[in-house]
This record gives sequence, C-alpha cells and structure tokens, in this order.
Amino acid sequence: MTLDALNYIVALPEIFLLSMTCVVLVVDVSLRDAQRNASYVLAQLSLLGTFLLLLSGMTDARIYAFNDMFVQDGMADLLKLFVVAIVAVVFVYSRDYLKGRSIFKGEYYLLGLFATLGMMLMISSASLLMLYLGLELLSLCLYAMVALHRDNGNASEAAMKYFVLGAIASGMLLYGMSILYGLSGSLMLVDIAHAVTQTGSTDIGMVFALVFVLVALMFKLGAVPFHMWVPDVYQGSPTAVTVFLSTAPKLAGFAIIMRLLVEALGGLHTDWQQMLVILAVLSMAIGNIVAIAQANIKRMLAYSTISHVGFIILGILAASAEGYASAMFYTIAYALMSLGGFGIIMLLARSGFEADQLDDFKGLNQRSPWFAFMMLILMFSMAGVPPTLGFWAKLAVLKSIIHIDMVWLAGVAVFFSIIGVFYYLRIIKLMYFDKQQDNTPLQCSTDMQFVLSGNALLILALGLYPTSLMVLCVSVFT
Amino acid sequence: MFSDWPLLSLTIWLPILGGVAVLLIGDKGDAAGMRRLALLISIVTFLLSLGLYTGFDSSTADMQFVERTAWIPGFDIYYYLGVDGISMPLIILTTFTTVLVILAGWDVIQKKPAQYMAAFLFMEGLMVGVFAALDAMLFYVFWEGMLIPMFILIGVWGGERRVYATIKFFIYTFIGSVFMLVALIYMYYQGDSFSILDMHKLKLNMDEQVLIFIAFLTAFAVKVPMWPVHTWLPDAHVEAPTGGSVILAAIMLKIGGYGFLRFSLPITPDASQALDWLLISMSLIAVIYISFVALVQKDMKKLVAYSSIAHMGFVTLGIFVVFQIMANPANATGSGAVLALEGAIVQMISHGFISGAMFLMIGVLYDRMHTREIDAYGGVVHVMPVFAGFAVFFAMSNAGLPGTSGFVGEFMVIIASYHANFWYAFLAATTLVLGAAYTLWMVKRVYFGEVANDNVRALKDLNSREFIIMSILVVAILALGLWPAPVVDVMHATIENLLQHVSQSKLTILVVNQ
Amino acid sequence: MEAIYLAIPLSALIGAVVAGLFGARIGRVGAHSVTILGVGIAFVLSLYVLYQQVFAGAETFNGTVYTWMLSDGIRFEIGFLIDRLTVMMMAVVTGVSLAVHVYTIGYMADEDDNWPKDSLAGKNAYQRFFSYISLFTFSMLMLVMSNNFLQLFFGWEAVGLVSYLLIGFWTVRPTAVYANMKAFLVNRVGDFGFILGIAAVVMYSGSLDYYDVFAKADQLADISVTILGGTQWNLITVICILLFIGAMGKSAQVPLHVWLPDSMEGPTPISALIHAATMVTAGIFMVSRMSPLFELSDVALSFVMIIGAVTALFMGLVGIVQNDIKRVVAYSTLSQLGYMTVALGASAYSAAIFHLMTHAFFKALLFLAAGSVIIAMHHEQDMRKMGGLKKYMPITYWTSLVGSLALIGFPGLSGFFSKDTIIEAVHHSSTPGHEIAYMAVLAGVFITAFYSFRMFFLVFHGEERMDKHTKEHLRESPWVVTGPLIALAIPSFFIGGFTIGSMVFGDYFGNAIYVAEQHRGLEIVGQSFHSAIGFVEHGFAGWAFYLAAAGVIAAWYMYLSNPASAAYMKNVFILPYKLLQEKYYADKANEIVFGAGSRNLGNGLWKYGDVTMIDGLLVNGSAKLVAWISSIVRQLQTGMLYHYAFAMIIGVLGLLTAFVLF
Amino acid sequence: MMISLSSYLILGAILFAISIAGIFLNRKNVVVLLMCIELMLLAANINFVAFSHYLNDLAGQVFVFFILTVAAAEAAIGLAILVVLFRNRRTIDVEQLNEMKG
Amino acid sequence: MTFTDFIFFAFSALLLASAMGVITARNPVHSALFLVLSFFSCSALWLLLEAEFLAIALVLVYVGAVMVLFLFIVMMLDINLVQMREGFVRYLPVGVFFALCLVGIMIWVVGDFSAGVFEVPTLQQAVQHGADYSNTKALGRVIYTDYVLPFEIAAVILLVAIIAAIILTMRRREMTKYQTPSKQVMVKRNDRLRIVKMEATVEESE
Repeated sequence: MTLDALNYIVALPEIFLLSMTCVVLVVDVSLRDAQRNASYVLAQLSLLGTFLLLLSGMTDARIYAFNDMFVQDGMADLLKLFVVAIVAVVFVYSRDYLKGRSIFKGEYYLLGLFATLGMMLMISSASLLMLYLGLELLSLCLYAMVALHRDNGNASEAAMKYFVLGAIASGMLLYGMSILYGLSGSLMLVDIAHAVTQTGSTDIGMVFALVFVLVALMFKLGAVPFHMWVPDVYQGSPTAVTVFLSTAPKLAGFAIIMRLLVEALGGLHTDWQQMLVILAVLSMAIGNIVAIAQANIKRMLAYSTISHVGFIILGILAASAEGYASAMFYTIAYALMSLGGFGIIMLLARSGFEADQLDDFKGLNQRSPWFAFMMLILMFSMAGVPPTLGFWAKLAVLKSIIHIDMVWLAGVAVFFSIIGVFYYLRIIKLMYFDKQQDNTPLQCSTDMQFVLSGNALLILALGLYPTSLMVLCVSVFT
Repeated sequence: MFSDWPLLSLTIWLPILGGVAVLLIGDKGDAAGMRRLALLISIVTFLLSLGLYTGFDSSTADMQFVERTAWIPGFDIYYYLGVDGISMPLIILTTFTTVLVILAGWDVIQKKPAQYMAAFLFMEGLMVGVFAALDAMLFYVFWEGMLIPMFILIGVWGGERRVYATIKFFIYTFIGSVFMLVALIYMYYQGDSFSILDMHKLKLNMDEQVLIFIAFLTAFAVKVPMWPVHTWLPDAHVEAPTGGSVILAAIMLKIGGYGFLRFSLPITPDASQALDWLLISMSLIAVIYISFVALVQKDMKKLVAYSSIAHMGFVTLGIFVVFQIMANPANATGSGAVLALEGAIVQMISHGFISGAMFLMIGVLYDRMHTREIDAYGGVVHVMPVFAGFAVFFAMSNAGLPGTSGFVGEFMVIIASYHANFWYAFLAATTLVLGAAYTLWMVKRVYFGEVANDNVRALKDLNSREFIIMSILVVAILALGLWPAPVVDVMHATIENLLQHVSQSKLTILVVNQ
Repeated sequence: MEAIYLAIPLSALIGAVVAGLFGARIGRVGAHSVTILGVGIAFVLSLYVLYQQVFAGAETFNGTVYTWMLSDGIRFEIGFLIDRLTVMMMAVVTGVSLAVHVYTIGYMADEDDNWPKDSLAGKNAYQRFFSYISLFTFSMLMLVMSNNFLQLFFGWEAVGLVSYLLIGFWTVRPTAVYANMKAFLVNRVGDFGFILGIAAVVMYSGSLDYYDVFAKADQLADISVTILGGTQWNLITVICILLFIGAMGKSAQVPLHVWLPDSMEGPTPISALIHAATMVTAGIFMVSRMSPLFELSDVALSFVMIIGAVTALFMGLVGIVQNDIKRVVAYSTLSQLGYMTVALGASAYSAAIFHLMTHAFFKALLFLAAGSVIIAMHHEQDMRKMGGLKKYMPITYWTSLVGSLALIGFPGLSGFFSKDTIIEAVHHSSTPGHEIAYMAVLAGVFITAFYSFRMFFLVFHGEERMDKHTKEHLRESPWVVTGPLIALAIPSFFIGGFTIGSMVFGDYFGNAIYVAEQHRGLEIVGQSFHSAIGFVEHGFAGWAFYLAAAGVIAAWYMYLSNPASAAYMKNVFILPYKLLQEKYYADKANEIVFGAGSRNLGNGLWKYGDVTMIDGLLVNGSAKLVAWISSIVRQLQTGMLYHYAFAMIIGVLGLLTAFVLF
Repeated sequence: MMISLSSYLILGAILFAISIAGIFLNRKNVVVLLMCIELMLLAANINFVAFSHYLNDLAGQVFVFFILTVAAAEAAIGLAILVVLFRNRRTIDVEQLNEMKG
Repeated sequence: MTFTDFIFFAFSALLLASAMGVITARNPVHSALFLVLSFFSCSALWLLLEAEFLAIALVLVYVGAVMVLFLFIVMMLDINLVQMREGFVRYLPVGVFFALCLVGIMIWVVGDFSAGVFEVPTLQQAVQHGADYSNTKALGRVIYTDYVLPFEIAAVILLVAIIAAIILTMRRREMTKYQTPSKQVMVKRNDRLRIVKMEATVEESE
C-alpha cells in the first residue's frame, strides 16, 4: 500500500477543506468577539479555495480513491460545487442575523464547514461505511447548529427532536446496512449492486434491507411519514441554521439516494419505485395541505419543503437517467429557491425580531419594492409559475414521470401543486396588497443585498434560460 | 418593408423591456416622462404589430413571420413564433387595447404609477407571446407568466375585495392550466416534439384524445370562461382597476377561445366531436343563464362581466358547433362550419373592443364617483351628455346592434349554429333579447331619468384624453361593424385549413396506417 | 343612377351626422337646415327615382354597393334593389319624413321647457332631435332599398335603435325611458324570430340576396324540416313564420304590440313618423317584399291573416276606452296595421301597401293634428280636459276631420279605397281562416268609426272642459305646424282615388310582388273594379259604409248628444270596459311574466346557482374543505416526540408489510 | 457450531424492536430515549458482528468499530443538547416538549 | 446443548431482559444501569463471535465512558421521578402491539424459518480461528490501511462532538469574578490611586 494507491489527490478539495477548517478552529480560538469577522472571512476563503479546487479537478471519468471507498464522478463534482457555493451564500446571509442574536461565533462557521465536509464525503462515498460516516458528520454538525442559540427554548426543543428522530433514522439505516452487508458480503456499493443483480429483485432479504435504508434516506430528505421533524426544526432553529439545513443537505441527501438506491440497489428499482410513489404522493399531499394552515413562515416553508421533496422523489422514482437528472435539477432549483426565501426572512429580521411570522411580510412592497419583487420571484418559482426556475424544475420532473407512463401520478402532482400555489400567493398578497405594519427600514449589509438579489435574479434568469443548468444535470447521468 | 424584421419578437420583447425601463424610472423619478415613455412604447408596439397585418399573406394557411431558434435544447424546446389568420388579428387587438389602457390609466392611477404601467407593458408582451408561440412550452410559459402581472394588478390597484378576487383569479386559472401542462408533456412523448404544429399531426387514440381534450378544456374553459367555471370573472372584473378589467375582458378571455382553436380542435378532433354536446350545452347555458344573472346585477362592472361571459358563450358555441354543422344531413349546402369559426373569431375581436369600451365607461364613472353601484347613479346624461352618448353607443354595440362590431360575430354564429340545429340557433338568438335587456336596463338606470343625487349633479363630462380613447373605440367598433371584410379575409385560408384538418378523424388515419 | 341611389340615404345620413356631432356648434338653425336639406334632397331624388321607375320605365336595379364580408362562400353585401315597391316606399318615407322635419321646427321650438334647467343634455336637444329623425330616415331608406337580408336586418335594427332614441328622447321622464326600453326589447323579440328566419334562408339557399333566394324558393318549398318532436314542417312555412315574427315586432302585431302605445311617450312628431308612416310599416313592406316566399305557404299566410285580424279588431276595441289623445291615435294605428297584415295574409300585398301609403298620410295627419292640439293645450293630452276646440283651431279642426273620415273609410277619401279593398280581398280570399278575418275586419270598421269620432267629438266639439288659464292661451298653431297638416290633408283626401287603379288593380308593382295563381282574392275584387268613382259608388252600398256610419252616429250619440249614456254604458259593461282599460292585461302580464319573471329567474340563478352552488359550494367550498383538511391534518403534528417516532415506525411497518410480506 | 446466524439476527431483531417500543412508550424522559437509541445501534452492531463472523470478513467489525465511535460522539452531542434543553425549559419531560406543533 | 449454546442463550436472555429493563425502569438511573448490563451481555455474545476487540471496546468505551456520561447527566439534572412513568401503561398495549408486529416481520425475514434468506452458502461457513489469531491485530491492520479515510473522518466526528458539546454546554458566566495574577503584579500606583484636589468648602448656614 502506497500513497499513490490511495489516490488521495482526488480528495484534495476535501482535504483542503478539512485543513482549512482546522485553521479556522485554531484562529477562532485566539480571537476576541470583536474580531469574529476574521473567522467569517477565513471560512469564506476556505470555501472559495475548495470551490476552485473542485473546479480545477472536474472530470468526466469515474475515479475511485482510498481503496475504492471514495468516488469522484460528474454527479459528485456538480453537487459538491453547488454545496460549496450554497454554503458560502448561506454564510453571507447569516452574518448579520447571527450578529443580531449574539451568536456570531466561530463555531457556527466551524460546524458549517464540518457539515460541508460531511456532505462532500456523502456525495463521494462509494461504500456503506463512508456513507454512514459522512451522514453522521453532517447530522452531528446540524444537531449542534440547531441548538446553537442556547438561550432559545424552541431551538433546543427542535434540536432534541431532530436529534432523537435523526438517531432513530441512523439506527434504521445501520440496521438496513447490516442486512445489506450480510447479503452481499461487502460494504462496497459496487459489490452490493453486483449481489443484487445476482439474487434478483425478488429477494425478500434485499427488499427488507431496502425498506430500512429507504426510510433513513427519506428521513433525511423529509418525506412523509418521516417528515415530522422538518416543521419543528425549521421553525425552532435560528434562521441562519434553517437556511443551512434546508439547502445544501438536500443536495447531499439526493446524492446518497443516488448512491444507495440507484448505484447499489438499482436492481430493486421496481420495489423502491412503488415505495417512492406512496411516499411522494403522501409528501405532496401533506406538505401542501398543512402548509396552508401555517402562520409562521419558516414552518410554512418547512411544509413547502416536504412537498418539494415529494417532487424530487417523483423524479427519482422514474428510475431513468432523465428522471435522475430531473430530480437533481429539481433539488438544485429547490436549494436555490429555499436559499433565497430564507435569505429574505433573514433580511427582514433584525436584533430582537425574527420576522418569521407571515404577517411580518405585510406591505413589504412599500418598504422595499426591490426585495418584495425578489420575494415575488422566489414565491412564484416555488409555486412553479413560469418564467421562473421552479417551473422548469417541475416540468422536468413531470416529464420524466410521464415518460414512464405514470400520467396519473403527474396529475396528482399538479393537483397538489395547485393547493400549494395558494400559500405562496398568500405571501405575495401580504407583501403587495396589505398595508405595512412595520415601518422600520431594512438594514443589512450591502454584500448580503447584492448576493440576495443575485440569488433571486438567478432564479429568474435560469427561468428564462434554464438550458445551462439543465445540461449540467443531464450530462452527469449520461 | 417589415418582412425581414423579427416583428413578432419585437412586439413581444419591446413592451417587456420597455416595462423594465419604466420600472427603472420608477415612481420617484420623472412621472410624466415615465407615462409618456410607456405610451410611446405601447404605440410603437402597436405600429409594429400593424406590420403583421400589412405583411400578412392571406392566401396561405401556413404560419408566417416564423422565428425559430433553440431555446432549451435539453427539453427540445424552441423559441418558435409565428402567426396565422387566427392569431394575427388577436395580436393586433392586444397591442391596440394596451395603448388604450395606458391612456386610460394616465392620471387616474396615482398609486405606484410606474409599476402599474410596467405591469401592463409586461402583460402586453406576454399576451402577444401567447398568441404567437408555436412551441407548446413557450406558449405555456407566456400563458402562465401572464398571470403574474395580472395578479399583482388586481391585488394592488383593485377594489375592496381585491385579495379574494385576485387569488380566486389566479388559482382558478392555475388549476386550469396545470392539467394542460400534463397533457402537453404527454403529447411530447407521443411525438417527440413540443411544436404545436407537430402536435396537430399527432396520432392519438380516442382515450388519449378524450383525456387530453379534458385537460385542455379545464385550461381554456376557465380562461374563456365557460359556465360553470366562470365565477372568478365577475369577482376579478369588479375588483380590478379599469385597465385590468379592460385587458382581462378584451384579451385574456380571448386566449381561452384561441386555445380551443389552436389546441383542442386540431389536436383532439375526435374527442372534440364526441364531446361537442357538452361544450355546446355549456356555451348555450352561458348565453342564457348568464344573461339572466347579468340582468339582476347591482354593480355595473359585474353586469358587464357577466355580459362578457355570455358573449364568450358565442365564441365557444361557434367553435364547437362545427362538428354538428358538418354532420348535419339537412345541411344541404354543406357550408356553415367556416362561418361558425370565423364568427367565433370575429366575436372575440369585437368583444375585445366592446367589453373594453364598456369597462372604460364604467371606469370613467368610477373615477368620478368611486362607486359602481347602479343605484347610486341616475340621469347622468344631464350632466355628462357626451359621455352618455358614448355609453349608449357602446351599450348598443354590446347588445349586438347591426352596424357595430357586436353584431357581426353574433350574427355569424347564430346563422352557423342554425346549420347544426334549429334549437341551437334559437337558444343563441335569445341573446338578442336578453343582451339588450340587461344592457339597456343598466343604461336606463344609470344614464336616464332625473339626476339622482348631488353627487351625480357634480359630475364633469369627459376630458379630452377620455374623449380620444372613446372615439378611437367608436371608430374601431363601427369599422368592424360596417366592414368586417378586412378582418375576415385574413382568416379564410387558416380556417379552411383548420376545418380540413378537423374533419379528418385521427382515428381513421390510425387505422389506415396500421 | 347608382350615384343617385346612393345619394338618397347618404344625404339623410350626412344631415344626421352633422346635426348630431356638431349640433352644439351649428346651432338650431344650422341643425334643422342641414337635416331638412338632407331629407329634402332625399325626397326630391326619391321622387325622381319614382318617376324613373313608374313613368320612364327604368329597369329594376339590383346592385351591390360593397361587399360587407365574404365567408364560407356566402356573400354578405350591402346593395340596393330598386323596383316599384321600393320607390314607392322611398317616396313615402322621405315625404313623410320631410313633413315631419318641417313640423318639428315648430313643435320643438320651446323644447328647452321640457328639460331641467341645468341639464346639459337639454341644451342641444333640439339639434339632437333633428339628427335622430334624419338618422331614422336614413335607416328606413336602407331598409326599403335593400336587396338582401343582411341589409334588411341592418335597417330593421337601425330603425329600432332610432325609435329607441326617439321614444326616450325626453330622458328625464321615467315613463319615456321605460317606454323606449320596452319598445326596443319587444322589437328585439321580433328580431329574434327574424334572425332565425334569415339563418334558415342562409342555410338552405346559401345566399342572402333576395333574388337568389326567390329563385330557389320552389326548391325550398320541397324541403321539410323537423323542429320539435316528430312534426314535419315545410321549410318555407318555417321561414315565413320566423320572418313574420320579425314583422310582428316591428309592425306591432298582437302579442308584440305592447310597445307601441307606450311609445307615445316620445315627442309627437316621432309618434307620427314612427307609428303612422314608416317604422311600423316596415313589417308590411318586408312581407310584401318576401311575397315569393309567403305565397308558397298557405299555413304562413293563414298565420299572418289571423294575427292581423286579431290585431285589427282587438286593438281597435282598446282605442275606444283611451282618454289620451295620442293613445287613441296609437291604438288606431295598431288596428290599421292589423288591416294591412290581414291583407298580406290574403295575398293582397298591393292592397296592404296601398293601405300603408294612404294610412301614412292620414295617420300622420292625425298625429300631427293631435300634436297641434297638444301644443295648444300646453302639453295636455287628456281628452276629457278638452272640448270645443273647433272655434280656436279651425285649420286643425278641418284637417282632423279629413283625417278621421279617411281613417274610418268614408267613401271617396283615400282610406276608403284602401280599406274597402282589403275587406273585399279578405272576403274573396282563399287563405284558410279568411272567414274569421273577414268578420273581424268588418267589425273593425264600426269600431274604428266609433273611436275616431269619439276622439273627434271630445276634442273639437262639446263643452270646453279645459281650465281657465289654458283657455286664455288657446290659439291656432303656427304655420310650421299647420302647414304640414294642410299638406298632409290633401293627399289624405285624394291620393287613394288617384292611385288605386294602378297600384292595387293595375300592374304597378310588376314583378316586385308575386302572387300565386291560387290566391285570387284581390284578383276577384279587381274584376269588379272599373274606376275609382265606381268603386266609391259601390262603397256606399257595402256593409262597411253602414258600419262606419253606425260607428260615427254611436259616437255622436254617446259623446255629444247624450254624454251621460257613455257613463251608463261604462257601468253596464264594467267588466269588458275594465278589460279594455287594462289593454287585455297584456302589459301587466308582460311585467309579471317577463319583467319580474326574468328578474326573479336571474336572481335565482345568481343567488343559488352562482353564489351558493358554484362559488359557495364548489369554489369556496373546496377551499374551505382544503383548509378544514389542513386543520385536521396539522393535528397529527402534535409536537410530541413519540408521535413523531410513532409515525416513522408506522411508515416502516407499512412499507415492510406492503413490500416484504406481500 | 450449533448457534446459527439466524439466532443472532433474531436477537438483533428483538433488540431492535424493544428499542423502538421503548422510544414509543417512553413519554417522560428524554434520557431514556437516548438510551433506547443506544440499544438500537447495539442491535445493528450485533447484526454486523454476526455477519462479519459468518462471512469471515473483517469489514463488518470495522464498521462496528466506527459505529461505536460515532455513537459515542452522538451520545455526547445528544447529552449536550439535553443539558441545553434542560437549562431552557427546566424539564426533560417528553410530553412537555411540544412548544412547536401543528 | 453445548456450552456455547448455553452461553449464547444465557447472555441473549440477559441482554433482552436488561433491554426490557432499560425501557421499563421507573428511574433513569436504573435504566442506565440496565443499559450497562445489556452492553456487558452483548460483549459476551461478541466474544462468542470472536470479535474480541470490539467486545472489549464495547465495555471500555461504552460502559466506561458513555454510560458514565449518561449517569452523570441523569444525576446532574434535577428530574422529578414521580411522574416518570405516567402514561406508560396506557400506551403499553399499542406500543407492544406495534413492537410485536415489527418483530414478527423482522424475525420472519431474518429467522431460519422464513424463506431462507440467509441460508446462502457463503454465510454457512463460519471459520473458527486458531488461538494465535489476534482479532485486534487484524482489525488494526485494516483500519490504518484500508480504512484510513473512515478513520480520519471518525476523528473529525469526534472533534465535532467535542466542539459541539463545548459550545452547547460551556458557560462563561459574565458575573463571575476571578483573579489574574499577572495583572495583579503589574499594577502601578497610578492605576489605583488618584489624587484629587478639592476646594475647601465652607458650609453655608441659612
């Protein structure tokens, strides 16, 4: 065994990120509270470096490293790029928010960077073990981040719930993995795939394992009925964490679904397809219906997430390259929309004021026509109204579903999205049609304004010309 | 001279970019300049769209002014534009109406005028896009995109219950359109193309056709709107600002009728034929039921809104009666189908003028009195004689008086529907009485009689801007009423081609090919 | 020639447009000058055309002005058909119109008094009025000159529009604006049938042109159609009845007559113009024009005849009990229109047109006379407050006498010729149902005489019942009023005798009117016709004369000689009187059935259909349902950790059960 | 060797079910929930070790090794959250952990 | 029944019983102790499976560290034991029912008497290693070579756990006063003493 055999250069971005994170850790310890900006800048620099390394290392080939436990392929590259970029944006958004709540500490960035590392590992994992560890790295960081606002009862309640349920999901995942291991005799996804093709899709043991694994994956995404944590955690967490939670990890979640369900258990697709149909329909139904009754926008967006997850699952269950591409497209689109949405919430928030009630959006058009317009774009995008990115995402998924002749499912999907439109419209209604209650001018840093505007305009731009992103998504599955 | 210009793109994007420019000037900047810019853009767009008419070759049914470039290759979606005899007049109607609407909102709108003007310009571009799109997805994008500015318009500048109305409007139309989306995607996989023209050639069996037809029906019936999915319209109209009502009535409703012609008939001819009884019944119910409902409205706008529904009933009747016309053994001359379709289109255009005019009239009153209650008025003729003259004229057009455009479409459709069945014509012709009844009754109560109260006594007659708008509409209505030939002539080739297409069952082609 | 044809309606139109749009600028004089000039030109040219057609033997002209639209192989055109029927109508229309224009100058002189002081609409009312009547002339000309159904319908509706505007001219009067709406709507009911008739014509002949359609009439007669149930109808019958429904509206035949009495709300010249001479005769003209079609259907003719007979008799009866001077004349008009319609039913088209023409003159005369009286009485129209006007208004008196005598068919006056011809033609008609019609028209003669002279006596003779103030101001009307009266009295007296020979029994109409071989009613009358004088002599011997005389005498007795008897009769026949007073309850029935009925239906459909069912149940209902489901489902999210875990476990169990066990 | 693989697997399954039941039944104390999770992981670990043994493959044991590591970390974080929660709410009663719902 | 069988069944029973104890004990301290017991029994079972290193690690890591942590926390928090078992009996039937369902399905799949999922040949040949075989050595060899990346990540995870635990629980109380000797030493006179000159004031008497 030599270092060459490890092929560690493939994991250079991860290694860089880890090293930089340790640097941040060390630097942060020696900083006074007034100097926390240094941690922030360092964290951003680490992300930038990672991004550049990822960019330079992009390849079409499928490269294994670390004894085949780590894999680099097109999907991994793309997803990691987006993860890193999204995390960077999240950091931009959350700076003012954290300052306003006296939790502007290095730990947020540290945990964020570690979580990013976890996500990158998940995305690149080629064995059950890597997958599990990546997932746990991410989850543990997230649990801690949710509880970061220590004096907030809701935050700690949310963290507790998230933790307990997450741990149960981990337990299920492990149980499923153990069965998979037993049946295939290996932890390598490739070997498992091989075993599945040998035993065939009728094997009860495999299906048994599949159920447990699937449940865990669906938990991470937040699909009904494994969604219960989502609203509480979204609501309870500091918005800076919610935005983190609701964006990048979805990409990682998508990645491990691809790795586990498609790469490893692709042979069982007839089984998981049917399971996913049920979960998708339930997710879209519950997510959209319950969102209507919400008065807290974070909670509402949480339910909206659940419904979006339903759509993502639809794309996956098509079990075709087109379907995976559409699901990935949807996931990225969702992450971008969610990023903007929570960004606006943080924009409105200020010290001692969360802006997480729907009513806080009243009359935003009078206060700030520009950001009202940005929110309008985001909401219409989430509702799936063209010409926004959200529409193309929905279209892509519907296309893939219809392609496998599940027109009825497409019908169900659009039916529930009609219900969904209602609550997105309500926000626009509040912003544009209602009188403002709050006359405080918006105060936030220029960089956040720029990035947030860019974020929303990107949704619009990609809505007008979605080809670029779509081509990227399609290319990694062909 | 325009032949090598990308006229369609220009008419779509000029107003949209203009709208952005208007937004950028904003409310804080030069408000007068902003208004002038908006007006200028709309006029230039209108003039450009006239190029579509002058350059139009009415001898062919092919698409003209075609532009086609790849837009989203990943999805096989093209930026594919073109017009034929059906869409071209509607585009001109759109650009024409927008000019009036911008004029109408000139100084009436004091709240965020830039956003108001921009919304109309956006809408203009999007609506032209709907009519010009030949790629189903492009069509859909324009179709849905159109909802956004309208949603905002009603919601921001609307009346008391604007929020209810606008959300109802949005959800209603959204419900309609999403199922169409599913149908479009389904057809994409049948023919591997999103081109509408390719979809026309698609071979579909009866079950597929019926489902697709129903999907289209939900989309277009809501838009038209047909009974019983019409209830969004009165609310939306009542609450919308005048310009919004005008656009809504004059153009948006037409998109439903256009959709039936562009999608339902040619793509699912057999299902259309099989289900035409349903559509005909819905249309006739719209004509009669809605007329009665209109009769008892206390709100002028609501009355006109209901009248719009009734008039649009003629459009759908004209469109879907063709099958029975062609199948009627008693129809010795074999004609009538072309008449029905052309009648439907003429009715759409005419209704664009008339309903626009009616809403503008109400807007004039509303701007002065801030009420639309019929009971609040009376004897307006004594204080606003010029205005009342216009009002009576428009009312008569609405009642379908010969010589006005309102007559042409109704006349054609009634005659054509007689070719299918006496009773269709009979029921449709009741509009002669009912339409006159509700319109004139309103005129009587609002304009005639003694001056009702001091508020009415204080009214001022039309200013020159309003006078110009009204005059333009009078000219348009009279022109179309006295000489519809120029409008009808451009449709012949297209309509005949459409009928040719529709009269061939897709099912038989299927059998032959097998 | 074509230029002349075109110039006739256009000159009227130009006058109307100028007076209408620039009325305020050109002032009263300008307005009436320009319109009178326009109509005058039209009249002169019409006379010229009449001369050309009748005396110079010009060919029938059938030409297109422009193609309105071409669709589906059907030409929709605007064009003129100039034949003898047309030119006669043109002459009548423009002639009467011109008279009315002139008369209006006087009648409307103090128009401002009719408007509230601050009404802006009242300022140019005078000019507007001239514009309207010119426009009416134009519309009517377009109607009669048309060579196709489309233009016919144009004119048909256009006169309806103008009558709407004219009846409601005094927009300040609630009754006027009610009446004009009613008039328009009732006319629309007729048009409803009319347009269906046109649709049928288009469907089966593929053309709108009269000649094309007439050429195919025989083919159409062979077609039978099923309208309702299994009954087979002859196509021609269907078409004719549908078209006639249009005529019923315009010519105010029962049951679509209800608008006409109410239309008296308009200024008197209108009443004269519309109700006497022109608009109401459009239906008669149309049926005559369509004679090639009507002749092919006995059923339709029968229908026409019965409707006409009913109108002639029953509307006359109502005239007896009216007290408003204009209303009496109006009901008289209805009754006379019934006569014309009966004549149509008897295939005596030329007689109908003839009566139309004579009636135009004497009824216009009567209306204008009534108007003159009204002016003198300071717009008092109730006859019970008049009396003895003879000595104040001699010209009006004598002209009225001529008019009344003409109306009742006093031998020698024009009304006699036309009416007697009709009665005789019906008598000899072969149309099924002519016996009843004959009885009706005969009875009508008595009634006509009775109400006419009742009016005459009440107004001009007897004691002076008006109040003092009015009495002091009573005087003869100015020349612009009396001039037309005299001008109309002369033809009312003579025109019948002069023209009967050629028009009814001669070959005046040539091929403009077609009468089938078997419909020989008029022909039989004609066989015994030798000269006008002879006809008069013959008239003195007929039933009609004695009935008329009886009517006059009865009126004299009841209203002059022994006024108490009128009250006595009223009490004896209280029930029939009441019935007549209420006009057979037609208005009430309409108000209840159609007015209130449609409002209630509308309200019902709106409240229950739209608001409750669709909006309440379906739209808001489903929204509420979703909200309700939402509020239920969100209860599942209890916030309890163990419930969350439980949900997951249920999920696992569910999936395991579904996919592992089964 | 008499004891079959299935015996271990059944043992794991029962343990798994017990831990699940524990999570569901326990309504008062979050700490016990954490313990149940430990039990659940133990069940999975038993499976891994058993498979590792019967497959004669070390990977399973390696996996268990990492699971133990992670479980320790998890326990640390879980207990830390528990402490935070207790500080905020003065209780670790599961039933009172329902500020957010609906 | 061989001795190993006996060992297996005895410790299995003990494991399950103590697991039951964990979830049923009224006092969380008892639960924790039951958990310790179950870990012990499990580690015995693992010894049967020749996973010596893990068996030891389980006891050392879990019982020695994690369980102590548990106990520590349980005792640190002031928990009202009286209410601890409320509602337990009420939900017991439901809980037991679903647990039984779950366990039924799971045993049906993984047990011998099912469709024989695990009766594949590869799984039937457990190799008995000789006495010289060192499980620890074998594990150690692969962990530092083949599994170096997971090992590093595990380290990161532990680091995260440390960071998380610290940030969540460590409280630097603002009010706490503490001495800093270096500062005390470096104190100058001027830091502590200020001489203020004041005008002599004469009290004015009214």
